[in-house]
Amino acid sequence: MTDNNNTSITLAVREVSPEVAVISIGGEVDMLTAPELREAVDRAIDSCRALVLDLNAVTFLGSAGLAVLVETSHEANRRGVPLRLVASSRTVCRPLEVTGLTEVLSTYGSLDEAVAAAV
Amino acid sequence: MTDNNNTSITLAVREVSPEVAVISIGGEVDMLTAPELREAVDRAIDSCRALVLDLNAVTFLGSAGLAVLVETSHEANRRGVPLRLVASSRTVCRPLEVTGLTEVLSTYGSLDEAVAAAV
Amino acid sequence: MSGTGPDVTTSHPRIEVTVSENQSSPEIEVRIAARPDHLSVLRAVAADLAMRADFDLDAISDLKMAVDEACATLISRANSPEDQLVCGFAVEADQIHFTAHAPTSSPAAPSRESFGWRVLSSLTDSANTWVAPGDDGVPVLRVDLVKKRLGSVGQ
Amino acid sequence: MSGTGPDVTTSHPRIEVTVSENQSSPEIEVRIAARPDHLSVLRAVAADLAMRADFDLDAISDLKMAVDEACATLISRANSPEDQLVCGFAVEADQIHFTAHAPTSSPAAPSRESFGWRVLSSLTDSANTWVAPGDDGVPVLRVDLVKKRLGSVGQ
Ligand SMILES: Nc1ncnc2c1ncn2[C@@H]1O[C@H](COP(=O)(O)OP(=O)(O)O)[C@@H](O)[C@H]1O
Ligand SMILES: Nc1ncnc2c1ncn2[C@@H]1O[C@H](COP(=O)(O)OP(=O)(O)O)[C@@H](O)[C@H]1O
Repeated sequence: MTDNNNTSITLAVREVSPEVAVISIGGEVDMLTAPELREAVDRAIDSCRALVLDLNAVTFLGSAGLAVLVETSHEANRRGVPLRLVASSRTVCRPLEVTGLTEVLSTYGSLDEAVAAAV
Repeated sequence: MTDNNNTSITLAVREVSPEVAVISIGGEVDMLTAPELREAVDRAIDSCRALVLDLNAVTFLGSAGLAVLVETSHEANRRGVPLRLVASSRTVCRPLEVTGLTEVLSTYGSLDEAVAAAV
Repeated sequence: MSGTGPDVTTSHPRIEVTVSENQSSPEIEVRIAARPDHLSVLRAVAADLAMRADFDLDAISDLKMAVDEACATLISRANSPEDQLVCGFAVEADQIHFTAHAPTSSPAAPSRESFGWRVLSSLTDSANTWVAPGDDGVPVLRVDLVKKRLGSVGQ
Repeated sequence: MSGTGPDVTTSHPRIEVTVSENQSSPEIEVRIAARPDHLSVLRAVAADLAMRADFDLDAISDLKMAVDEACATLISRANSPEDQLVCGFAVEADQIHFTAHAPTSSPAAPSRESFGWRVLSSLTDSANTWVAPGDDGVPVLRVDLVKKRLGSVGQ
């Protein structure tokens, strides 16, 4: 995580149980910051058995961010790594619903539920 | 209070004990909305023994709003009506401090304290 | 839908759009260098206007997303980050009308089949984009969006 | 204070200010009709920029208030609500530089002794205002503010 949390997104990566990685994402995920998210996710997916993306502190989710989620989902499928999203705020749920992605991605209301499902 | 609370401020006037009026103010108090506040305050001060202005839901306080507070304070002094402000958010305290008005106006951290002091 | 504003749901620009572009400047015009780090200020403007126009939270979110998407497209197709992106916001009776343009390096408008454009269309009540030569003959990409306060989108 | 930006603490405009006004447009320019209902959008822009430039919460609040005060003055001294108020925001190394101008009905600049101007000066690291004839000879009121990320204000 960086001090500079206004000019970019914040990314906190941790392992909640063996090989279950949780990335907590904060801030605005747009054209500017999506590559940073992409990189963190690509790194995590290389070394975990299950991946949880906690989107609850995301304050904007644009199509560049949605594309990262879709591509991560494809990559996770290829590798057989379960991918779970934590999404409960309107800010995050609205873009997922409008684009029909709630049908495709596994979303949970809380981190606990997502982690339980991922294990 | 009005439905239209985005294009203007919200003003809720009530009597918490006999002749102690509380005006709870919400939204942005600027050049556009200060006259509305002024009017509500003038009306209340005509028929109360003590006046509390709860500023905690104010999201912007510009100099037009500060001027209303200063003029209300003068008017309240003239009439011998105690005036108490509820101000605890940074959004409200910062402008009061920067302009030195915390020295002149009686501010309280909570509505309960302000009402207790006003009675 | 009362529809007092321009209706630009067709895929080719109609007279109303051109008129609206050329008439006395929109109420609010924002000019920025065509750089991704300025997107957030455009979202902030869109959100503030929609909030004050009494849009509900979903409609505010939709407009922010649509403006972001439109401007991200304009920025990614500009010639250089020094190009100027010009955005106009007009708050009309029952809708917000957003227009934007920037010089472009591609003579063709963005595909309407792309993910980004499909999202943008689904978020607004009307969306249009086209390329036209600018004053100096350089191609200019334009986007025109209408978001109604009580639209048919996602209801 | 390192002070790489223009220093306009004197009460008369200095060369730097004029240069900065005339040089290639500021990064972000916002043009609105000179009406009080547009003040909130300017505050939203100021807040977004200051936040992204890592200003602390007090400094963000100060900049919002200073921009609001400057523009309220320009609006109240404009000839009509149809006049255009033009605001420029430049995010520089350690400060935000704000400029604004609008046609004015009063040939004299606002008094520096007024409550509004005293507040504005106390909120910024540098504040200046003056009237100069515009392109068409009509008097134009200008305001120029500098707010440093780590200023001496209210610390
Ligand atoms: N239904 C969808 N939901 C979310 N993202 C999608 C969807 N379809 C495509 N994408 C993502 O959007 C990106 C662009 O898709 P595409 O349809 O080729 O449009 P474009 O022309 O904008 O690139 C791709 O990286 C893809 O992962
Ligand atoms: N120290 C102060 N704090 C808050 N408001 C003040 C203060 N001094 C003056 N005002 C208010 O600001 C308004 C304008 O004051 P003034 O100094 O005459 O400036 P202006 O020339 O802007 O009218 C007055 O209505 C007054 O109530």
